[in-house]
Amino acid sequence: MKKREVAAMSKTQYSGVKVKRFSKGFVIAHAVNAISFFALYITALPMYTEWFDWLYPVLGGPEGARLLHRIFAIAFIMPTFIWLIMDPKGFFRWGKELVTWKKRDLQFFTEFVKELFGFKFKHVKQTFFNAGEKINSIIQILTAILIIGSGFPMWFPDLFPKAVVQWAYVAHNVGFGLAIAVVVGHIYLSVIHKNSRPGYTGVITGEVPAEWAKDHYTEWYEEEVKKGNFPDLDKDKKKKKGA
Amino acid sequence: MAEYIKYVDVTKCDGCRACMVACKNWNDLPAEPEEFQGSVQSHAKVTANTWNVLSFIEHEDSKGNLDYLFRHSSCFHCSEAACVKVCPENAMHYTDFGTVNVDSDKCVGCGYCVQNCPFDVVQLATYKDKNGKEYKKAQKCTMCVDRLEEGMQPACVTTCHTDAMEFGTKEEMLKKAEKRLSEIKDKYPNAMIYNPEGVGGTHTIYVLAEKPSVYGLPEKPKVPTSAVVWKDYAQPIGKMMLGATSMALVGAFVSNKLFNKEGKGHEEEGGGSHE
Amino acid sequence: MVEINLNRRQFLKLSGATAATLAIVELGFNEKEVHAKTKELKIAKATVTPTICAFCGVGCGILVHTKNDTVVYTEGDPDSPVNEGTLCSKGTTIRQVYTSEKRLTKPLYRAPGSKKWEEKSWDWMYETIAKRTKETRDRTFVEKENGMFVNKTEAIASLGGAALDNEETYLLAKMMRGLGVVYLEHQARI
Amino acid sequence: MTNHWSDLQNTDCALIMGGNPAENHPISFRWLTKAKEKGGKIVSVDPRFTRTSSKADVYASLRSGTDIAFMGGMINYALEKNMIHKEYVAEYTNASYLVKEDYEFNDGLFSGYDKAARKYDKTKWAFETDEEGNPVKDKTLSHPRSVFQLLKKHYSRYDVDSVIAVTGTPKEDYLKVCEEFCSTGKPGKSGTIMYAMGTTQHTVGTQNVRAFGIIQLLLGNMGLPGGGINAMRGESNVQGSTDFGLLYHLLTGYVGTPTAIPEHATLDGYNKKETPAGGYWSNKPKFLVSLLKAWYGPNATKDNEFGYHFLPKGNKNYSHINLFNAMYKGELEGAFLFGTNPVVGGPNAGKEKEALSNLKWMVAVDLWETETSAFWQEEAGSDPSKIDTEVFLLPAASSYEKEGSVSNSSRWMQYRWKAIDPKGESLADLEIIHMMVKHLKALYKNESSPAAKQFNAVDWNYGGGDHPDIDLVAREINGYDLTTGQLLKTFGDLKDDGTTSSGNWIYCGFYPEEGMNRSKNRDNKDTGGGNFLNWAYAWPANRRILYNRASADPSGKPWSKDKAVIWWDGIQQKWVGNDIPDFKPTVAPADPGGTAPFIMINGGLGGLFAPTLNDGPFPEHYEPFESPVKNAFSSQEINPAIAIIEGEFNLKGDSKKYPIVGTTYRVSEHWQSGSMTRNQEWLSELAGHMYIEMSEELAKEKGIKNKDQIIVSSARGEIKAYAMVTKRFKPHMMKGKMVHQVGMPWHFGYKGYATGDTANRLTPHIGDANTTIPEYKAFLCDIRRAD
Repeated sequence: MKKREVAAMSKTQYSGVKVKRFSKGFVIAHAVNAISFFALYITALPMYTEWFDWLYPVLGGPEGARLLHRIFAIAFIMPTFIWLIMDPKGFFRWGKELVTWKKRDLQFFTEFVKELFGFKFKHVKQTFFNAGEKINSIIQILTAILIIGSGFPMWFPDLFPKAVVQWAYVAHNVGFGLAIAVVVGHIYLSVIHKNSRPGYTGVITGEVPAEWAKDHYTEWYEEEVKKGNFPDLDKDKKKKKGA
Repeated sequence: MAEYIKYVDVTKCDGCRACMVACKNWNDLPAEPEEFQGSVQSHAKVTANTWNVLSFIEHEDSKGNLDYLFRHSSCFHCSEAACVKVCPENAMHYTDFGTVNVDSDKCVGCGYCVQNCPFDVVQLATYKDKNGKEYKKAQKCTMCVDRLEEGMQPACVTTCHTDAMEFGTKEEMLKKAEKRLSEIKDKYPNAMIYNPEGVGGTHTIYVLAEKPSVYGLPEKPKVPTSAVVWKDYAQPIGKMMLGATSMALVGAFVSNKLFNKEGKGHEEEGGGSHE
Repeated sequence: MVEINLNRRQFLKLSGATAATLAIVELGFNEKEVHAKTKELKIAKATVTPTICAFCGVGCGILVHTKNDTVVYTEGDPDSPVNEGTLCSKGTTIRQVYTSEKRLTKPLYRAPGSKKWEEKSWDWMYETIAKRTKETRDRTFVEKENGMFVNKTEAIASLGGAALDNEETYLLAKMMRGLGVVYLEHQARI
Repeated sequence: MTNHWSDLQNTDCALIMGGNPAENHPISFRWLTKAKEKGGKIVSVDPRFTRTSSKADVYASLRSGTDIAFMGGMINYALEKNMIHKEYVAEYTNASYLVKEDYEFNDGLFSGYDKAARKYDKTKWAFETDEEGNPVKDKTLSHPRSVFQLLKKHYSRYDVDSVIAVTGTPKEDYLKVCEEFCSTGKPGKSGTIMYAMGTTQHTVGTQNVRAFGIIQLLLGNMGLPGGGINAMRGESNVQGSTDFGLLYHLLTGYVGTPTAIPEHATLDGYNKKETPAGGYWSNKPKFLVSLLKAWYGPNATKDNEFGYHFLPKGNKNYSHINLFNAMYKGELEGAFLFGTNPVVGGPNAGKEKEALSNLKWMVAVDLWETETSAFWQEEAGSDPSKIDTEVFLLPAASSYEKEGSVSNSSRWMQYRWKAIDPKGESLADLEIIHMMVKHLKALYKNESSPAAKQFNAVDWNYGGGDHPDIDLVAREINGYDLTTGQLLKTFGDLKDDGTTSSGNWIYCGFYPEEGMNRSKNRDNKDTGGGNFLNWAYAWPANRRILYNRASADPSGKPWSKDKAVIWWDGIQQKWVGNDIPDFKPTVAPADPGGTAPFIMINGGLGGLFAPTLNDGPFPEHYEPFESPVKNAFSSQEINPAIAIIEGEFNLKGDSKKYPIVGTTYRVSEHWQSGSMTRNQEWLSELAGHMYIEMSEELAKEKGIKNKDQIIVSSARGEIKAYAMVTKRFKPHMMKGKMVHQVGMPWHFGYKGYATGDTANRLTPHIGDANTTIPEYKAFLCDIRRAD
């Protein structure tokens, strides 16, 4: 690949071979999603709990916080469309994978827990998205629907029946509660957990170390190899068998 | 301290609306003229700058007799107030008198109280600061708490010439209401005391001549279930979940450090050179 | 200035210690107590003057609270046996008779054929009005009719006065009859 | 009011008719609510179900302008069912008087009618008198020419069915009203009648009130606590301004103005003609001379008939309608307007506005720029370039920016202290009047023309400064003993020899000594019966319940303990009780005149038969000037004694073109022409829109929905307003014919915060036969959707 010679970006001893994992559309969408999510989180925090009332002055008072929350709310709705427009293929593959569940997906979880806590684990062959990511996606989709769906009645209460607005508060709260839980995990895995870190870099640059990709998303990697898009790492390391 | 309530006997009210202007006068509230309502009623309902509205109802009873009913409507000051429950800033609070008030310094104008009030009382008022920037605050009847603190009665009660409104201890007022109810039952068989249980009773209670619905009041108002689910379950659980997730991650981080030093415990399969 | 008896004001029957402190603060007229509060009661330190309502003929007593050269509150006079501290909407709002921005604050003159008002001084107004009155009156004055004194002018009318004080109506009637005005009417007729 | 506001709580039944106190005199309901709590009943009679009706125990509807039919029926009911207070009627009213044979009544006309002049010769209604001039009586009340029998005969025509065919009242409701109110005829019960402009603003307005007087005398309700006839006055000092003679036909204290008739050429002539032989009015010369002494001071001497000649003497009816007719015809040059707004409040207001442009100059003293002072503006629909009227608009101080007294409906003279300096450059009217006089005096100082002589004679000494000393004015009103310079203690001390002065005899005694202006009294301890004798001052002589001698039986004992006011104390040999006796306190029941309670009247007996009014001794039903139906009681359609102005100034509509009865009224939040209230934001938001109330039936017929914009038209003009479709108006069925009625508030104009079309553009320029009060309350109109 073109960027084979790129220097290792982390302590991880990869061969330096990078493969394209994320399209530009996805990268942008993900970034917008991430930034707006955190912005929404921060702008809502002082209302969620008084511990963060000190944020009001920072945000320009309740009115400033409210305005920002609304601006980022719009931003928060955008990623789906960004991805869909800039990378429809990737978007639809994502959609397809989310509804495709096989045995390996379930196996993933047992291994994932081990990996998460640093125990011995083995990689279960995964497609472009592993089962964890799929769960993440699904929960995020659901919570986004909850949050965005409830956000409208909260924003424009006069346009909705009162009961809808009242339940919207609950939905927003539940959606947000779930989302933050998932997001915290997601972030942990991507930023803090050592084994996922290449994914974090990848979601910014679009590229990931080939070996890492092969380990984590074997099925996908192999498919891409077949298509001739990715280098066949097994060829380089003939002694070793693919997992 | 004993609980105080405002007792409104609508059967004595003659609709003069002095209570409406006494309120504006005492609280220095601006006028906000509305469109013609099709009756002499001035405002469709209470607003952030019109804390009490006199409603005028033409009602024909089951015998076809015409009645012209009046009701002073203002904040009910619920004992279990939905607005207090949902307020994220503790701006809505109970006073020593048992009434419900907004602490304007704390209010951020989120409007949750507006949406959850079972009586559609609380509203947001828009103000402008020195720089012309607009900001909002929840506003509603304060039961003239500043007067109460000085030992005076609410302005609306003081001005009421038929004594359709009185202010006093809950016990005393409820007794009056019971007595009045027995007096008017003959004339108004549907008469009742309106002091709804669903909100834990109120600090503005009524003797109504007709069913609550005739006055546009909910028959059985209560704190919205959504507010209960939200504030008593969803939010605590959410906070717990956030805590639990955080704890789990901290645990994961720590255990990673403990059990996974120098890449041990990691299968070398798969060609990944994990540390 | 009149002395007002505020003892009849209705106070809450508060129990215990609160009652003791609250009872002292009658209406917020006790300045010391009021100042102890962070937010001053709006009628604290205000001057209170009794008046009678300017609207209908019931004659309700009203207390006018004035402070910093404006009217801060108006309410029923609890001492009045007519209204015992209560008022209707008009009486309650009488504060805005002073505070309304629509109040005339300067003498205004409209010249014949003019489209607008002009501000004039009181002196100019008095002098001009006196001149016009005298001119019309002298020209239309009838001293005698069929041999009897009638001393009248039928070219000047005076209308209104039902909102004036007794002393004012007395002077107005005296002035108009003194000028020989016979078209003398007020709202009792309409 | 014969009684007073807090006395309403003593009533057993309040008949409220031609008034809507819950909306227009709300505080009265404080007392009516108390009466209700004590078991008293409220009866409301009104074309519209008002807020007063909503608080009433009995409500009956009637078509506007049929009050006499309604009350006539009640008089008949009381007589037929024998519910009257027999002893009271026999002893305290003129029921026993015999009327001369000249008196007749035929087909709506009393004897003595001059059709061409539209006037009666009232001498045809005289009482029979003996050689000494005393009326001949038949205490058995059975003589066919006794007042009682004539009354019975007159109202026998007002049987229930005939009445309701005219009023449109449902029979059941009508009977309930009669039964409820007539039950106060029992001794020990008292009933009050409360009315306002709904009663007086008719071509039969005075007779409407007379009908109240007759029923109250029959039921024995006059002079009792919770009784009486109570006119609820619409303005804070319309009582006082009337007391002080701001009407063309009255000087102060109800002394009639001398007119340009030969009998009035001299003071003696006037006194002879206008002073009755008996009753308190026999003192009239004392009142008049004392007034002349107050007005002309040292210039009123015995030699010049105390300045009697200085008093202007007119020769016609100068009342409001005629005043504007004269202005319309260009006969007036200048006008002073003190807080009045006829362009909104006057009848046929469009014409009144037109009339103003005929003035050369106008002085308007007001708190606001009104529709009247701004009549020349484009906003008013005028072309300023074509109007040559000079307008002087002087800013006046409001009621609490100055000090002075006002007299409420109960005749209570209450003081208002000054709370704040007048706003801006505004000034108290007292000062404005004073300064105008001073400037005029300066102009006339060196002249000796007849005009100058008259004005120079006016005694004007109220202190040196620009602002007159109000205390000097107050003292002048009370009056002095001019021989000692002391303030007078009572009008009983007034003299007709020029040794006393009093600006207004009925107020004499309110300032009995130095530093004792009793209008300033603020002792609110109940002195008994809710009369509060030490709160303010009630004219005359601080009496709170007029004719209170009638609360006791002829022997001086109260009719009942509950309703005691004054009684004869045999030991002290005087009348004592809760109130100042409206009677000579030492005249014992057995003394001559000791059982004649109505002391102002010659003979002291209540007038069931009143030969003094212009339109008949008994009230008789006539249809309003504009009516949808024919008069069912006689072939006289309208009051035969009203003066009609023909032509453009007073166009008349007919019932084919304008089939709907229209009426006007007030709302709680606005006051009169609205200039005081529409310029206040809080009141404007409460009642911000002009509307027309109509029944659902009429709305359906006309395809009008609630809140629609509609047009109301009459022969005089048309206005636009919102439709208020309500169950509170119901059409009246009259002999199978459905007659609709609409009603509207008359407060609106184009100035202020709350604006709307002026209802009085629709009302006619026609007045009552006695007072010339315009008939605002019943006229014909039509309505249609505005689009």
